[in-house]
Parts: sequence; C-alpha cells; structure tokens
Amino acid sequence: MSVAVLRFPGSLDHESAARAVTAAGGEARYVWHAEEELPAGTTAVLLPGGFSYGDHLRPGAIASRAPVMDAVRRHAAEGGLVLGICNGFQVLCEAGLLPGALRPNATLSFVCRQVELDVADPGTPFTRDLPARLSVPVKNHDGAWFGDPSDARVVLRYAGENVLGSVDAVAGVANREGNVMGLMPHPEEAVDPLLGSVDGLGIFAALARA
Amino acid sequence: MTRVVVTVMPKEGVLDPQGQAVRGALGRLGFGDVTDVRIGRRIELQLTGDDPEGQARRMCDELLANALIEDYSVAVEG
Amino acid sequence: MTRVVVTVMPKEGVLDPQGQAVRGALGRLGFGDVTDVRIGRRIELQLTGDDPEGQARRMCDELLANALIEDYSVAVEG
Amino acid sequence: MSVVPLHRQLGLTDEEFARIPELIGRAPTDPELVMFSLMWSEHCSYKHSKPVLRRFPTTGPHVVQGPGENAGAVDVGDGWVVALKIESHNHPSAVEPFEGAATGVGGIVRDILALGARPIALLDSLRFGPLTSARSRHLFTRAVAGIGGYGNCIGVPTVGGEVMFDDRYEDSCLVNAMCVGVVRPGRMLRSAARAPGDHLVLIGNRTGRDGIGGASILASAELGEDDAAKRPSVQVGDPFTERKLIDCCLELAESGLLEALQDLGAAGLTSAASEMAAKGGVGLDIDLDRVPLREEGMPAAEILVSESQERMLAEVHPNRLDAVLAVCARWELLATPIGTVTEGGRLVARMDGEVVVDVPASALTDDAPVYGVPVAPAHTPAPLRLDDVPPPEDLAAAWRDLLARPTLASKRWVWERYDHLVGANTVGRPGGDAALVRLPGSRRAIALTTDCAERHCELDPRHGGRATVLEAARNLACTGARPLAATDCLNFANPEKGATGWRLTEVVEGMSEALEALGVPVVSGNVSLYNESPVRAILPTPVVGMLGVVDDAAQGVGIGFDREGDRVLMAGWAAPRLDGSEYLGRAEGLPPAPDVAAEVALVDFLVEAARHGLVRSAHDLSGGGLAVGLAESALAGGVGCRIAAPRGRRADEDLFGEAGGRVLVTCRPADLPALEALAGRVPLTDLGEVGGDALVVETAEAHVTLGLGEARRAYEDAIPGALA
Ligand SMILES: Nc1ncnc2c1ncn2[C@@H]1O[C@H](COP(=O)(O)OP(=O)(O)O)[C@@H](O)[C@H]1O
Ligand SMILES: [Mg+2]
Repeated sequence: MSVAVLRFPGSLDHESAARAVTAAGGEARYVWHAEEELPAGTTAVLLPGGFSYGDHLRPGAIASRAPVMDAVRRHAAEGGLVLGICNGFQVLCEAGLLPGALRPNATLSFVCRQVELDVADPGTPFTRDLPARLSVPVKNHDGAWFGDPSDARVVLRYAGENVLGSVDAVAGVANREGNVMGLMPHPEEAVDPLLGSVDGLGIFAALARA
Repeated sequence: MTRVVVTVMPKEGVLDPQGQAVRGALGRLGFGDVTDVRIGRRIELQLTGDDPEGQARRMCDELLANALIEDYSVAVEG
Repeated sequence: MTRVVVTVMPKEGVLDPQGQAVRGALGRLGFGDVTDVRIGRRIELQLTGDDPEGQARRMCDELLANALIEDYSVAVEG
Repeated sequence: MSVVPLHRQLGLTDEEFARIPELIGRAPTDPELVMFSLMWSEHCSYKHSKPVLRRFPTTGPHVVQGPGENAGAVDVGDGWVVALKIESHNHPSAVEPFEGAATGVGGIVRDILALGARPIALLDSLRFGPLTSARSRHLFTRAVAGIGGYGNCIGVPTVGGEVMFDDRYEDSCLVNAMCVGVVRPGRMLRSAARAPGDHLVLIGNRTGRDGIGGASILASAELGEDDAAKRPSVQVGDPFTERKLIDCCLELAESGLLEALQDLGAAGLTSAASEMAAKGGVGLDIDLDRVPLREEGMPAAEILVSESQERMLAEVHPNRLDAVLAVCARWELLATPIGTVTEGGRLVARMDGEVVVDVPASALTDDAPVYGVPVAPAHTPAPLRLDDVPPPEDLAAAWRDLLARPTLASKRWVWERYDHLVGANTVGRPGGDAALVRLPGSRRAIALTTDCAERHCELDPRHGGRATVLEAARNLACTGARPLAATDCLNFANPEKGATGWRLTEVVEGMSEALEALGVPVVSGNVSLYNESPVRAILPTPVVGMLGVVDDAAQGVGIGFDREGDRVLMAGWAAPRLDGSEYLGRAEGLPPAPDVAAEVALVDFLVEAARHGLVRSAHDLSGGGLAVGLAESALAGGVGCRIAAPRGRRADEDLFGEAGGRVLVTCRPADLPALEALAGRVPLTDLGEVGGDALVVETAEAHVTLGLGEARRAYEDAIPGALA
C-alpha cells in the first residue's frame, strides 16, 4: 500500500512517479536519500528517473552509494518490491541490485521518443498485468543496457527498432526472484489517456498492491 | 599533499561507441591514419594522509570505476 | 603502428562540475583526505603514418579538445 | 601598452565617463568604473531600446507583473499565476555554442525562479546560417546539444521553439530561450530589497573568473575578427547545481523564508545588488571577503562582475537566517551571508576591511544613459512581378523540395534530443502549432509558441511586426487556446547604423498595434542589438513568445489529418504571395499587409470552434503556404487528402505563396453546418476531404499528387541528411 519514492539531489520524475502510484490506487511517500531507514509500513520502493548527481562519473553511480540504499537492499532481500525507472534503473545496476550496466545510447545523444515494448517475462509482479505490447516513452542519454542476457532476467524488450542499442534489445530486467525490476522507458508517462497511453498503469498497480 | 592520477578505461570487449564515433569523425576530417580510438576518464586527486595509492584503489573499487565495464589504474605522482 | 595517449583536462580556473560532484561523493563515503578532484578525458589513439605526435596535436586542435575550456597534452608511447 | 583610457576600453564614451563624477560626487574607483561600464552597457541598461519599448501595451486584467521584474506574470485562473520571459544568448553561443546555449537556458530559468515560480516549460528560438556551411552545422548541432544537455538535466521540458536557416545569420547566429513557470497567487517573490537589517545570502556556485566583462564584451560589441580574444570569458554551465537551486529556492519560497530573491545574470553581483537596492529604495553593504571564490586572489572588481552561473541572491530576515542556511545545506548548496540591507540607498562593497565601492545604487540603474536611435526610413520595396519568378517545371517536385528545406523540414532531429515530456504534463507535444502543457493538478492547460516573420520585418517592418504577433496568436488559437500574454526578444543589428533603428521602431509599433487589437499585453522581454559582422547584418528578428489558455486540456486541438472523410476547410482568407516567402527563399518583394481586424476575428472563431468541439484539427498556414500546411497535417495524422486549391494568379503561387490569416481546419461532415454558423464573418471555404495515402490537389493548371511516403522522406530526412 505505501510506496517509498526515493529522492536524490537531481531526481526529476519523483512527482510524476508518485502521481502514477496514486493513480494506481497506492499511497506514495517521498524518502530523502540521506535517510538510513525506510518509513515504517513501507511495502514497496520506487527509484524515479532524473539526473541524480548530474549523472556525473556514471549515471546512478553516486546515488547508488547513498545511505538510503542499504535500507533498500534490506527491503529487497526480504522480498519487498523495488522498481527503478530510467535513472532509478541505473542506480539499481550500480548498486548491484540488478545485473548489467547502462551505457551511452548508440546515437550518443539524448533520445526522447514514444517506443513500443514487448513483455518478455510476464512472470514478475510488475509485468503480470501488462499488455503484451506497451507504448511508453523513453528519454535518456545513457540507456543502452550492457550485460549477459543469459544470467539476467529480461522482462521487457524494445519492439521494432532497438533505438538505444541495448544488448539483445533489453529495455528492462529483473533480479532472479523477480521482486526487483528496472527499466529505461517511463511508465509514469503512460498512465493518463490525455498523454496518449495508459499502458504503464499495470506496473504501478503492482506497487500499489504490494 | 600527494597527487594521484586514476585512469578509468572501458574494458576490452565492452564496445565504446564514443570512441568509434570519434574515430569516424577523425576520418571525415581527413585523419586517415587512425586505426583505433578508446576514450576513458582521467581523474586527478589531491590527497593528504598516508598510503595515497591504497586510498585511491579503495576509491576506485567503491565509486570511481565500475568493474563490470571498466578497468582502472592508479599512478602516484608524489 | 604507434600508440598515442591524449589527455584533455578542464583549464585551470574553469568550473569542473564533475570534479566537484565526485569530490563531494568521496567525502560522504568517508574519504576525508581528498582536497581536490579534477576530471578529464583520456583518449588512446592507434596511429599509422609518421609524425604521430604532430597528427595527434592537430586532432586535438580540430576535434578532441575544446580550446576555450580545456587544455590537452599528447604522449607518444611508441 | 595601450594609450586608450580605461573607460573607453571598458566601452564607456567620454560623455558617459564624465557623468559618473556628477552622480557620485567624485572620481570613481576602478571597481566602480567597471561596475558603471557594465551596468551602462546596452545589455544591462537598454540605453538604445528603452524609449522604443515604452510603446508596448503592458497592462491588462490578467497581468500580475509587467516589465520591470526578472520575469512577467499573468493570472491564468484555477489557482495559478504563470511567469514567462524570453532572453537571448546570441553572442556567447556564437563564441562557444554548447556552453553559450546551455548557460542561456540556465539564465532564463533563474529569471523565472527569482519570482518564486516553479519552471514548467522551456522553448528555444534558433537561427543559423545555411546547413551547407560547416560553421553553421557546428553552431547548430552544438547549440542544440547545449540546450538539451542543460534543460534535460534540470527536469524542465523543452516543449517548443523554432529553427530557421538563412545566410543572414551566418556570422551572427541567434539563440533565444524562453522559460515559463507557475506560482500560487499572492506567493510571488519580487527582487526589491525591503527591510534594513535583513541579511543578503548568496546561494549556489562559487564565484570564479567566468564571463569577466562578458556582459559588455560578449553581449554588446559586434563580433569582429578577434573573437579569440573574447573567448577566455566563456561561462560553463552546471545544470546539476541549477536543479538543486530550483528545488532549494522553491522550498525556501514556499516556506515563506525569503523577503526578496534575485538571480545573478549579466554583470553578476553588481547587477543583482544594484537592482535589489534601487528597486527597494534601500542600500546594501556587501563584504566581498565573504563571497566564496573558486580561485584565490580575485580582485574586488572581478568578484563584483563575475558571471559565474547558478547563483541567486536572497534577502533574509535575521530570525529566519538559520532556517534558510539549513535548507540550503540539506540541498548540498553553498549559502553565505555576504552583507546586509541598509538605510539610504547606497551600494557599499568592502574588501580587506576597506571600502572599495560606495555609490548610490540608483546611479548604476535608473541613471543609466538613454539614447534615441536614428530613424531614417529605408525605402519600401515594390511587390514582386510574378513574371519575374519562373514557374517550376514540376509542381510536385517543387513541393517535395520545399518540404526538404531545412527551415520548413521536420525539426524532429532537434526535439527528440530534448526531454519534452518530463513532468508528465505535456499534452501537446512538439511538432504542432503550439505546445500544450497542463497546469499542475489542473484540467487547464497553457499553450506556448514562439514566432517571428523575419523577412517581412526586413521588407516592411511595421507590417512584419504585426505579422509576427498575429502568427503567434494564430498558432495558439489553432490548439484551441485564447492568447493571454506575450514576451518578446528583439534581435536586431547595430541600431546606430543605417535603417536598423527605424526598423526597430517600426517593428515595435506594428507589434504593439496587433497586441492591442488582440488584447494581449507584453509582460517581459529582452533586447539583443549589434547582431552583425563587418560584412553581414541579421534580418530584424523580433521573436514573440506567446502564452494562451485552454480551459480543458482535453479540448486541445492538434494539426493532424487522422480520419478518412473529414472535411478540409480554409478558415480566413488573404491572397497568398511569393514575396518574401520560403519558396522564394530570400527577402524580396512586398509581402501582403496583415488585416488585423480579420485576424482577430479568426482567432476568436478558432477558440470558440475548439471549445464547442467542432474542429478535429487546425493548422496555421505560414512558411511554405498551403502546400506545406497540407503536408504537415497529413504527415502528423497519417492520412492524406483530396482538395481543390483556391484559385489565384498561378498554381505555384496558390500552393506555395504565403499570407497571414489562413488556417487549415478539419471537421466531421456532420459538424460543417454548425461550424459555418459559428464562422459568421470569418470566410470558411470547403476545400475537400481527408483520405487516402497521398496529397492530391487540383489547381488551375493541373492535378498535383504527392505520395505521403515521398513527402515523409523529404520532410523527415532533410535535417539529418544535411548533418550526415
Ligand atoms: N523587448 C522587451 N519587451 C518587454 N520587456 C522587456 C524587453 N526587454 C527587456 N524588458 C524588460 O526589462 C527588464 C530588464 O531585462 P533584463 O536585463 O533582460 O532582465 P534580467 O537581467 O532579469 O534578465 C526585464 O523586466 C525585462 O522583462
Ligand atoms: Mg534576472
């Protein structure tokens, strides 16, 4: 019910992510990066998009060492749900909670574009309620996933053009257990018909249910 | 006060799109003799306290480099 | 085939936001002995043809470095 | 060893230099002299444009803040005040396009932030030489990278703008950035310092040697051969710190911890401090030893005029100082009390215990010199003789080639490099007539556009000024938005030379006439003069940024043909001409004079039609005329059309000719009668219907057919192709 939306210096999408949680019937609470504990009653954690610490060094690298991340690790170890979107995905990879790393896009430029995604693994709590194909925007500069697909649980792939140049067209991965997931596209930008798509709602419904 | 230079380069086998792009651009500028370009990071640290090399290595392991995709080297310039 | 290493660093006095951010992060990670961090690029070139150093310098002037805000140095590793 | 006296090296005339002792009662110290030279530069003092600017209408029922503050603001209802301002960063961008454009974005965002407003949208209005020039390709790609690199990182969506290529901009590119923000009514901050005894707190980045003298050298002198000499003063942007500044200042403002707030822009601390003091009728006492420096040993003058980015100056009541410093610390931002507010209007600065500056603040601001500009008119050109323009062999090929002109072609390459979505409120994305951004927590949306009729302004400045404003209003109305307020950036050449001063005056007159007719006030703006090289002057470029409101975001209208069978109509009418058109590709002839009254009626009609849900799409016909408008609507919606072009003098003129006051509208066949009834005196011509996968147009001379695939390739591949 209560989703902790982490906030780092440079987080940008925390408000739209929180709105998406609410739209899916959940309750969102912001948690500051310097906290060492998650609020009592936290049932799921959301790491939003943005440019934490200006993407300096490597995107997500500095944020992944923030005090709150130990609490996130414990939450994940106990089987709690953890979702990382865009920069949040980069943070989870840098923190070692998800396999692989996010490298500069093949275009070597920022890319902001509506894309289609195929659900590669409907077996996780996050992907269970998703349509087989989603229309969701990507917007990032370092979104090319690099890693070994054989020891990652690939949950989302780009349908059609592999815009960013990910290995195996990976758009999102989960840990083995499926309770930690990260994706580069922005489902929080796809929960409102006025914005052109509601395909992302299922992901937040999972958080809201947790 | 010691000056330590940390060099972080993309691992062999990790493709380096930036390096490739720069190589292409150099070619278009008429620099035909470039057969390879790799681009990495140079981090110059000013350190006080002892064992600067050890300190710098710990910084690399904890933050400055990502072992999955990058190799690092440390040089103490005294 | 010659290996040339180009080092591009922010000019003295020019703001280095990346170095600032990393210095802050190192401090929070308990590396208190860091008094300064400057971050630049290391570019490794494989060159054929002669005068590799001169070639590399021309590449820096035309593409690899931004003379307004960056200084570069070239080292031929043979 | 130069024999030129210091004041002239600093850009002050002998007369201006002589004024200083009269104002301060003694000869200025060196730091004081540098401060006067910057504050009295064109960039800071508007000394050549102030009298002209007075012509603009600046009041209206919605106006909360007109010109005179860091940004203007209007009440858009539903509990929101919207702040807006556009500003140029032309010369810095010509010197270093990435950092110049990036810091241009940073600067305009801080102007909005200074009102305590949350920045929610950016637009960028860009002009460069043709992409056939390597230098222009470099300036264009790096400026776009700089805007995206900064805007994306601070989480403010870049939702709109424009890009034009013309050889008149080869030596002086234009980079104008517009920012829009929201603040609750009654919560807006102002820059006037208020209470003696309050602290002055400097928040943000350390002060370095960035842009020393930049305000006068980079922004008010013509770029000559010796650019290189000017280069060391380039500022480097730090968007991460800017984002923290935004979050921190908004938290401070929303918790009511600030008395006044001011950004540090051109002329840095000097400008910020003198504005705060002069506007408040108080003095400031600043201890320069307290200013956090990036480099040892900066002299007083450099600290006073440094243009280091990402800095704000706040007035804080002593009781709230600790709370303010605590919030800044939480955001990992430097915050330093550097002085206090004093009685009596003097700006005092100390260093090493010594007074280095002691002048009346108003001497730097209100007493700046003001000059009229020469207004010798240029002769008004004669209309083109159509016979002098050979008709194209193949109309379809000419149409396709026009779609592939970089100025008309798709700007996707640009806006896909910008995060135009962050915030999840971008209801109308780039590529249409205006962007639609939903207000936070509201059904209401604002529409935003920037426009300029450069060639028209060159050929016939009065009418070009009108056309500029009317096009912006039309673009808003096409989305269903009622125009509410405007901001403007007057980019001109050297006003002391030739007919530039006259064109400036005429353009502002024409803009003002149209603004008055529309009931749209100018609430903020910026002037950039001297945009010329020894060999080339820019076209007169009065960029207008306009704000409109749609009561219900769901009623926003797009430009796309997306349903077979919809009727295609022309709303409004004026005979198109090739004079000064994109098709002609140069400033020649005499474009049609806009009919202001007819245009205002057209705007009202479009807004009403959208409100009643009677239009399925609306698209303003501007550059490239009917042909390009049809193609854009078809490509946006994915369906073609079959229409008959209104017949004029010649098919190429009917297709490619331009005239204001014409909008392409589609509706369900069933809604046609209601739409016609609503149109009243506004001409509404049924041209044909939406359908098929081609653009089929019947003209006086021939059926012209252009396949959507071919049109899309021409339109989408032009800019990437020119850069490849
Ligand atoms: N062309 C213009 N139209 C309307 N207002 C203008 C124009 N140019 C400047 N102004 C106003 O004059 C004041 C000073 O402008 P400027 O120096 O650009 O402000 P800042 O230093 O805060 O960026 C601002 O209030 C601005 O809105
Ligand atoms: Mg300002």
